[in-house]
Amino acid sequence: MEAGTVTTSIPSIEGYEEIVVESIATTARLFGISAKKINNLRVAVNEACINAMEHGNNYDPSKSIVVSYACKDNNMIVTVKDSGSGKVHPDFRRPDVEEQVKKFKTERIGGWGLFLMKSLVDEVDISGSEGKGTTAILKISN
Amino acid sequence: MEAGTVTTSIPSIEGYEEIVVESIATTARLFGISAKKINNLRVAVNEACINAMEHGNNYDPSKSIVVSYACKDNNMIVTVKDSGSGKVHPDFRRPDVEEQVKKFKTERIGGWGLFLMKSLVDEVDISGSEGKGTTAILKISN
Amino acid sequence: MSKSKSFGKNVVLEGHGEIDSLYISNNLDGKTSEDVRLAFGEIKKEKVLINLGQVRLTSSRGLATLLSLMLEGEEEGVIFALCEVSEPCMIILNTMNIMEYIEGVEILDTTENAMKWLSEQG
Amino acid sequence: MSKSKSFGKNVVLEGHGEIDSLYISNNLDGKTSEDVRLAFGEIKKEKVLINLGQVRLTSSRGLATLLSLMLEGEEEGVIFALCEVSEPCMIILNTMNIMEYIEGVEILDTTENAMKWLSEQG
Ligand SMILES: Nc1ncnc2c1ncn2[C@@H]1O[C@H](COP(=O)(O)OP(=O)(O)O)[C@@H](O)[C@H]1O
Ligand SMILES: Nc1ncnc2c1ncn2[C@@H]1O[C@H](COP(=O)(O)OP(=O)(O)O)[C@@H](O)[C@H]1O
Repeated sequence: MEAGTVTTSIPSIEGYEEIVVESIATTARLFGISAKKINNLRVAVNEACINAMEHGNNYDPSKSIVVSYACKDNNMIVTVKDSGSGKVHPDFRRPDVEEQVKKFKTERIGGWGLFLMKSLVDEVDISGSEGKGTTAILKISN
Repeated sequence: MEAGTVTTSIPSIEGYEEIVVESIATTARLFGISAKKINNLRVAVNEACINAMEHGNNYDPSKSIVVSYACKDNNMIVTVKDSGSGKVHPDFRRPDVEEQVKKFKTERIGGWGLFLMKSLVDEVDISGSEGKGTTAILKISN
Repeated sequence: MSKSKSFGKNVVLEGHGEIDSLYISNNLDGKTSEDVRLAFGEIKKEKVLINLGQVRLTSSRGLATLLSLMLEGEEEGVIFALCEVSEPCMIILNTMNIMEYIEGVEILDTTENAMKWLSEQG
Repeated sequence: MSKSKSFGKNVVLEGHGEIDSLYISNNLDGKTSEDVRLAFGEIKKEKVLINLGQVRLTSSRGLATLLSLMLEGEEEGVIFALCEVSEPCMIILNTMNIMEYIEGVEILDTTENAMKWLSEQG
């Protein structure tokens, strides 16, 4: 299939991220991306959308997140944009899950999203522009 | 799931319509639309997208078609917009397939899209606005 | 022995004994229907099975092209059996009442039954 | 005799003999994980099967909540068997090395094997 960009915007309402995830999975399938890569991408995109809806748009249903995706030469690029403050200092290090498990009674287990994204796609970049929201860019190559 | 509108834009390139079809099918499933209604909607949306890409945008890959979809109170509305001339005189009558079959050597079999749309969804409306393209609106209720 | 040839990504033609089998998959869109046309050009047998089980999506254009090709084949005495007709194909065939207007084309559920039906013909 | 109770659209709790079975389906998102929390509140048995076969998509948040609930259960002596762990769940469990850090939770392939494993415990 010829290269081109698809853009989907969804309201910041829990559940809508699945529409984006499945749409990107369909696109990846049409471009012959392997099932394993697609499964990993689904999880990574889901995390990126949830972060955009939660940390970016505070689940304000009137604010959209805009997701663009394109496949070319066996590479797929996904960008997820929110309209939050754009203040973001992403830390992609592995969370200490062992420690989290020990302290589960007093501290919330979690904060896995960025590490998952980094682990499940070939390249990830998250950057904000003050007042213009945050953009997460995920890349995979087949 | 809370009501909200999803919008997907695709380039006018054959094949991309499937991304829209699957995305709308996912949305319908999340809102509990029955499998039978979803299967019919998939075919109808596919026809609407192909018409928009072909008759509206002349398969110009730089022109997008914009598809919005929303579910509310067990109703789903899909709108498909192109950026063609907007000159359209839709005829939803049943094509005479018997006649087409008899004359298959001299005339092209086809022109089924509008009749299929009308038959497969609960309401359909196609209208153009000169210079602003054509909009097809498809509605189903569960 | 059976031979198999691909046309594009979605069309495969296989010959077994007195029957040619055409497998169509994914999206029966304009491009795929042109690949189906190429495949029809290489049909050698008078009994043809067309398996639509893997057609996830089809345009009316794609299905109309398939119909035209079958009508051309019929004129040359070919008998067709459609099998495992997937939901989107069936929706269009039914809505347009296609099967009422064509002869010499049968719809069977499984590949096995289609093979059996073809082998019992003429 | 077995009783069954639903929590939201995606969570069902069933009791059979000495085992409670929790079935989670669709999207294990924030909402579903809160329904899982409600279901955990009604667990009566000390052996619990959690079937993740129908989880098509999960957030790390959803899975982290499930993990917390299992850790709380463990403290009270409950034994858990996860089964039919779907691909998205497995991807997160593996990437985060979850199974290395928790005891008293086993992953089994089928519901049958999970039942068998649970019935052999304690
Ligand atoms: N789109 C975003 N906008 C603003 N901050 C973000 C965004 N995405 C991630 N972050 C920041 O990065 C942190 C880590 O994210 P993540 O690893 O996904 O864990 P969690 O979402 O569970 O906190 C978040 O808590 C937030 O501070
Ligand atoms: N989006 C559109 N823009 C302009 N004309 C359209 C559009 N959709 C449909 N039409 C007109 O309606 C006619 C019938 O459409 P349809 O029933 O789908 O059959 P076909 O596309 O095979 O011609 C088209 O040939 C075209 O003239």
